[in-house]
Amino acid sequence: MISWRTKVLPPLLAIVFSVLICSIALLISGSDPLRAYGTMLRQLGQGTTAVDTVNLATVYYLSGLAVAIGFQMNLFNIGVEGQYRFAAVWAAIIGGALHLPSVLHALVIIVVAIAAGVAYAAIPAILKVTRGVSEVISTIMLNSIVGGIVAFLINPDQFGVLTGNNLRTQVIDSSGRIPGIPIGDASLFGFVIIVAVVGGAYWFMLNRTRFGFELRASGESTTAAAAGGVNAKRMTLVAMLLSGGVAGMVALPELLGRDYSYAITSTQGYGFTGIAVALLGRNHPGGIALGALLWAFLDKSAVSLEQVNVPKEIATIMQGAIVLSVVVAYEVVKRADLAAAQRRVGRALGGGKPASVAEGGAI
Amino acid sequence: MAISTASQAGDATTVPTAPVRRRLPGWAKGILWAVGVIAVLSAASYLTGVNTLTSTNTAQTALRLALPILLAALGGLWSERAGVINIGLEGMMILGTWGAAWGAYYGGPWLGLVAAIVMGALGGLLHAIATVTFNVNHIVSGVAINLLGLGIAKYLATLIFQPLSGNPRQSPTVPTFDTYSATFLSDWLSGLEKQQRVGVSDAAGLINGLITGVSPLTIIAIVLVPVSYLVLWHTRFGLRLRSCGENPVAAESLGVNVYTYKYTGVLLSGALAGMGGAALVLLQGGGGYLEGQTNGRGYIGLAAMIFGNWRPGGLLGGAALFGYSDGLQLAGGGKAVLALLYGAVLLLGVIVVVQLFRRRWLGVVLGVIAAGILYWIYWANDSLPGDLIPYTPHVVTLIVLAVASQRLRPPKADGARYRRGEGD
Amino acid sequence: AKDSGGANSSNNNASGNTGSCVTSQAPAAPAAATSSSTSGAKVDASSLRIGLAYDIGGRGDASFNDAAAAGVDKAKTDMGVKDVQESTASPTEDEAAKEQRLSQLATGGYNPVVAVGFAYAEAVGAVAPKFPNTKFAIIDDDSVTSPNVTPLVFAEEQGSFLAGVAAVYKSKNCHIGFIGGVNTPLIQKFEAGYLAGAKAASSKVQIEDQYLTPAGDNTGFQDPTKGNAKAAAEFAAGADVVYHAAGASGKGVFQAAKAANGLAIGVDSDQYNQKTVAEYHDVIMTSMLKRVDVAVYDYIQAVATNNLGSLPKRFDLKVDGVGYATSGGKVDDIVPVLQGYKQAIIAGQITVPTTPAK
Amino acid sequence: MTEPETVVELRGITKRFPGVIANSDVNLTVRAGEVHAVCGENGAGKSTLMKILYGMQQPDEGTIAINGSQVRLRNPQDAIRAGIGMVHQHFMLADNLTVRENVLLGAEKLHGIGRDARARIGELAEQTGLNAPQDALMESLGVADRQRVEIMKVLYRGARIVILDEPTAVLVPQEVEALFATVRSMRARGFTFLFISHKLDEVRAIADTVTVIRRGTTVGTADPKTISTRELAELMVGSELPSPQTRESTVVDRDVLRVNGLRLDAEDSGRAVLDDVSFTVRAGEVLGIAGVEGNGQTELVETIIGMRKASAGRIELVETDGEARDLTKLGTLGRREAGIGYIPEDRTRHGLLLSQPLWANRILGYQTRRPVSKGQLLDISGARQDTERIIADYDVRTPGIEVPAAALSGGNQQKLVVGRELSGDPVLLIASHPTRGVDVGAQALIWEQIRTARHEGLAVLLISADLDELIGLSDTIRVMLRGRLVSEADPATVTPRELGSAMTGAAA
Ligand SMILES: Nc1ncnc2c1ncn2[C@@H]1O[C@H](COP(=O)(O)OP(=O)(O)OP(=O)(O)O)[C@@H](O)[C@H]1O
Ligand SMILES: Nc1ncnc2c1ncn2[C@@H]1O[C@H](COP(=O)(O)OP(=O)(O)OP(=O)(O)O)[C@@H](O)[C@H]1O
Ligand SMILES: [Mg+2]
Ligand SMILES: [Mg+2]
Repeated sequence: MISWRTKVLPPLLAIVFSVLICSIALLISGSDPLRAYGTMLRQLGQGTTAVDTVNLATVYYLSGLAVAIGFQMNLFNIGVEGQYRFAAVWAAIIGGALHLPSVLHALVIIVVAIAAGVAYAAIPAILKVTRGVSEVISTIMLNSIVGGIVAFLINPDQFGVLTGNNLRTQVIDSSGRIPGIPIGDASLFGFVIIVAVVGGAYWFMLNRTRFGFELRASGESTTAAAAGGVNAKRMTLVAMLLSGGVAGMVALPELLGRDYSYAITSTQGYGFTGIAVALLGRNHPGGIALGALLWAFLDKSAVSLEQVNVPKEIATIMQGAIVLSVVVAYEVVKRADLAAAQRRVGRALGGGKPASVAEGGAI
Repeated sequence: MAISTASQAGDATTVPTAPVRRRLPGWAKGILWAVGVIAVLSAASYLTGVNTLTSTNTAQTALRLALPILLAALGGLWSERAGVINIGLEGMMILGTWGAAWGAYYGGPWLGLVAAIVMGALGGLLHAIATVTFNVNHIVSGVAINLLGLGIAKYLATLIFQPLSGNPRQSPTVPTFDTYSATFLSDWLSGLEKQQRVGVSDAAGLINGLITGVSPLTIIAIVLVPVSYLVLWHTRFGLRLRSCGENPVAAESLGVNVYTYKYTGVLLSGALAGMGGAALVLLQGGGGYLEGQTNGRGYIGLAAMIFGNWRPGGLLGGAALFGYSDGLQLAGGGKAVLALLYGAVLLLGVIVVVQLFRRRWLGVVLGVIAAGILYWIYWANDSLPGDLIPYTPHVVTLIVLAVASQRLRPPKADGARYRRGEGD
Repeated sequence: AKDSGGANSSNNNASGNTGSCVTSQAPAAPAAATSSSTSGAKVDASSLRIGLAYDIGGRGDASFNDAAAAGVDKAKTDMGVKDVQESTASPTEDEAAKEQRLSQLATGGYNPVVAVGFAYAEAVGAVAPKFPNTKFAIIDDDSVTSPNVTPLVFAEEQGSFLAGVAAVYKSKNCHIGFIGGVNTPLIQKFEAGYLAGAKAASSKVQIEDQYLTPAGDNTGFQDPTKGNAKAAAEFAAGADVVYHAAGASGKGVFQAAKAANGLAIGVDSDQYNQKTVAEYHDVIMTSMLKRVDVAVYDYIQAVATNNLGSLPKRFDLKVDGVGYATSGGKVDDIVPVLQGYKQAIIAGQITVPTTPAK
Repeated sequence: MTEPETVVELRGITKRFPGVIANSDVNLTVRAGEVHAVCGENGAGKSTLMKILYGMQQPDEGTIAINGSQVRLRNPQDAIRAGIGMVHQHFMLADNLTVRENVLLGAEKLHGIGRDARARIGELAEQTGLNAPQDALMESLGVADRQRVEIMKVLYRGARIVILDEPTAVLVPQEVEALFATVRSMRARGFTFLFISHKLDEVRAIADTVTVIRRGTTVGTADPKTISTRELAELMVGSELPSPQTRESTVVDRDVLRVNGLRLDAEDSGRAVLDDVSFTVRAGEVLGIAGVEGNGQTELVETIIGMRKASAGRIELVETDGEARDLTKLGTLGRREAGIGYIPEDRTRHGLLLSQPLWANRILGYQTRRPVSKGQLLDISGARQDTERIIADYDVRTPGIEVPAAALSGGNQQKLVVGRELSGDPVLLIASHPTRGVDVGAQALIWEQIRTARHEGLAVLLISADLDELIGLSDTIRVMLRGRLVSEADPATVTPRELGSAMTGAAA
């Protein structure tokens, strides 16, 4: 029933609004907004930026999906950050230590990553279902603790290797890598294909399977789901573990497609980005993809903004403004939509008998 | 007659009432807890010979580290009691650090404090507009505010601090609050502490830490705990605010302007988070704005508040627990953390005895197993892996939450949407 | 009562007759040998367009990024360099962003391109082969092997050795401390040198030795509150001179020194003269200098004169790539001692370890 | 005799909601010192009108005059100031606040929040017969006490005009009597009441005047002393009220559900919410459970369906071949699959996914079964077809199966739920307040559907607060008091009054 217009209009409005806000900020700091936006757009055509943006979006997409699985049932998995780093370091260690035939090697690494992600997500999941510990607190704590675990594992006394001044895990053999797809000068992560499959699977799971239905039902109303035979604890556990499994893959596009080892300088924060991306995409596989691309684009443009002496914090402000205005816009549109639906029902019933909407808890 | 009595229902003449158990008042429980904790710590300190556990320095550090968390947690309390989940505390805190540095640079620490409060409150205002006026999901808005707070503070720092300090990520050094000590008392307490008498010296050490090098902001923050309690639970304003977090429609039906109270709660929340930011800038160890300085303390504050069951006393406990274990690991390193482990074994021992009396066999078994494992770790190691030590407070928080099977009770309408005239 | 904060009370430690801590005789200081690399005729580098890719922190971080900037600034005034493009890494960016930054600089015709920080190692390794005609330099890393890449690395341990010696000489309690920001191999070099220096000067010195966060958790470089807490603990444990290699967290260390009436040793640049910590300069006894500015300056000069071979393999004490600061005059009395050790290291009589003896 | 002055005068009130005209040109005149009843079927617009009078809703058109002078009531404060108080249809209480705080809230200026307030609340508690301590948390109070607190709230504010919106819906006859006694004594002291109820005999018992609202507009005012219940009902719906009459008994001597020694302990204390509950439901039988709300009926139902875990006892479902199956080990889904249908008491909380389309709601509870799923996959076209069928069979008024459930009226939502629960070929139907908040038309349809299914051998466990419904539909009635089944009644002979006595324990 939701028209195409109401799906697409809010994000567009939000982007326009954010651009306006940032223009003001840019003018205050004495920069030319038009030039700044021009640079942001132009950079896409320069060198490998366009492909790099897609590569980065791939990572954000996975992270966004991981968060979205939790969101579907109102589980706030802030812990994607910790889960992906935990998974990445184990995948890199084991991948670096093993010497296996080509496809198998990569497969083993992926499985290890997923398993590690699941394992790290199991802690908050179990604490939640057995002890009722809020996943918000436990994952906040676990996100910090993972720093210590990574440092411990990557220590030369354990599994680390010192290269220059950097500490990293052993480099993964070429048999464990996933070859890139060359596009001009640049190379698109081969993992993109796997990510697309994961996205498709997520959509299918959500819309076509019993589990997906139960997940969404729990998210919409725990009580109704319980009465409908959905076991809330089991759903919480499974959703959290599934979320952890997807989170486990977040670092893989880079690990298997570009870096081949995990270092103390490897990027952090993808998990937090995932939250924003999932919110932007409204937990919808397509929406998350767009959100991830937009986010990656803004991140990339920060680099080029500096080249023209524009404060690159503008990109962060724009990201925050977009998230906030997107949700406000969706909220406004949603309200109008529901009113329209009620009017339709009212009309269809011929205006005589008033539809008792209050009973259904007008939203 | 058509009714036949099938079975006699107990005592039919009395009205069923929930059994009212006499409960200790909150403050008494707090004191009992404090005494218990000091007892366990001093026992551990005595038995392991690690006196950092109860040293003046540890207490002082703990207090300082707990302050920003405490203020953020209080911020969370005010907002969530009014029914608005505030995960944007971190962003408001960041705005606070910027404000504190800016104000203090131009007008000294007090102006800094005011500016931090104003900046934090602005963040709160944004959150209120989004969640109260536009009914946006509270978590979504909070996440966005964390992003915006970071972006805006960075932007403002580039704009304003860079010309002063030559560094877009840092302000110039700004004046901090003077500190004061109760010299007379602290001399006496130091004396006691040095005597190394079990219990007495430990308590003296801890108390001494709490009364030396105290700044006005410290006192304000601590006083805000009972003040929050009194205002929220013993004034008309507090009653109305809490009613908005419990059942806004009922409040509306009694003529309470729910929007006003929600806005007030969230604004105060932002202001307190901003103060939390100020505590990072205007106390010893601060002395200026620095990008990334809050380092997730807003989230920890939120955790402390949930830990404290949405109550001022409880969140004080949460912040103190976090501050203490952080202070301990900073001050004493791996050895002290091991000694803390030993303390945990002792505490588990006490719990096991209590469970024995209550005949909760599962609790006893689990307690014994946990104590055994911890003791084994203590016994088998001289020191813990250094990489993990800095995360002691996080682990402690997690374990305490898992062990203490507390029944958390958030305000009933916390996070719920509310629109005037839509309830029934 | 209001705490005095130790500001006005004359720094008891500072007034310095040699502490009773010292147990070994300092090597004799030979006649000051000069070792400047910036000698000879004025070089004109005005045709060079320099690209500068900073690590997190960027220009103005009062640390190695800033030092690199200072080197370029000096090149502007001395060698007439006009066109400099700078770009800074953000804390959460990915590897590709670093490559993008370098590529954009190289594509923009900037040559040489200086990458500041070992975090750029991968990126330089990936980008340099694509631009064979562009010269790259990377600071703090010598693992990249492309022919057009010049590593600019330092002997931090040697400078830190002298800091350790100075600390022993100035300690009254014969008890000193070290605070590292993040426990990485690079910072361990500082630690190793400091420990070695202290032990060389005294066999009975007690050393507090702590890090704020483990490798990978970079918050240790930007949490003055924790730096302060850690330093306060070290002072409380009896240390009276503390050396920090903790970036912006160092501010908290200086504060703790001031509050405890102790002394602190700064790092990287001459922190006595740094604006962001100006308030505490009276406790900054000396600073271990890591002359990134000199290295960058020398590199630019070498590119301009097309004589990259003249650059030292490592910027060490010998080429004044590392050293110590004397601003504030607190170590004036022990300069001969320090010079003695310095010469001994240069001469190879003392070899300073790069990893801490555990 | 002089005509008493007019205290409330509503003229031409119109209120539109999106898609609904709740009130259109309503006129109402209330005189001082009377009990003025307002009647009308579900959704007629009674509550909306009262909320307008109480300032919670703004009329789109029309005027309000209080004590002869025209006023604008922008919010409840204005109304309170004008001397109006309202007891809402749904309790407006905050569970986590104390009784005193609930009463004080919003009226702190009157007596402060200290000792004076405490004293005044003490007086009111005595007046209304509230026994609970002032510092007790609201959640620990039963329904009747909650109702008392609601009335105390109104009195505390010194209201002279009191709106009671369906105050009796959750009360048993004895409690209704107590309430009416209070109302009468207050009327004698000069209070004016606006009283809303669906129960016409109550209206006739207490009201001095009655105004009937149909489809949002006033259709007339009458004197309840002279008008008959039948006439009143016809005014309301334009036709005769249907009543639930069980015709011949269809009970087959084959057990379907056996409950034995069921016990449920409260979560926080060891107190038993259900204690030694045993009963049997046979094929073709409707077993009605009567009880004052809060005596364990909700818990009983939720324990049988598996939403709560029994502390002790056995629940068995007997299959056609006589083999008994223990349900206690099964989860809710397992029990549903074993053949239990469940009409929850609160459809919006337990029955529907409000923002999902109707066909998705058809899947809820049946996600493992045909025609809506195949193995682990959903059969969406199957679900759509079956939803179309339900809409046709059960007369669900909706423009289509794609509208979100929230857009349907309450009665239509309930019909959808009933249709769904009877579609899974249940052997046992648990019907909890199946017609609560449903208008008469829908009510009749739902009763008819339950009767038809019973005729085909369905066993029904019926919980209802509507004693007429309970007596009319049940083959057997058991009374529940404080978590126990205390007595049994024969629906053929029992009167609502007698049942009410048993429910309050007065008969025991
Ligand atoms: N491209 C998009 N960007 C943002 N939000 C989207 C997008 N597509 C869908 N949504 C939102 O995601 C939510 C879920 O969509 P919904 O489940 O109705 O779609 P679907 O039927 O599962 O998927 P599809 O129509 O793509 O097959 C809806 O609220 C919708 O508005
Ligand atoms: N806030 C609202 N938004 C939309 N529609 C509403 C709202 N409140 C009430 N309605 C609709 O207005 C009509 C009248 O509702 P109202 O609650 O006044 O009925 P009522 O006569 O009190 O019914 P009942 O006997 O069920 O209490 C109903 O159709 C209802 O769905
Ligand atoms: Mg209604
Ligand atoms: Mg009503």
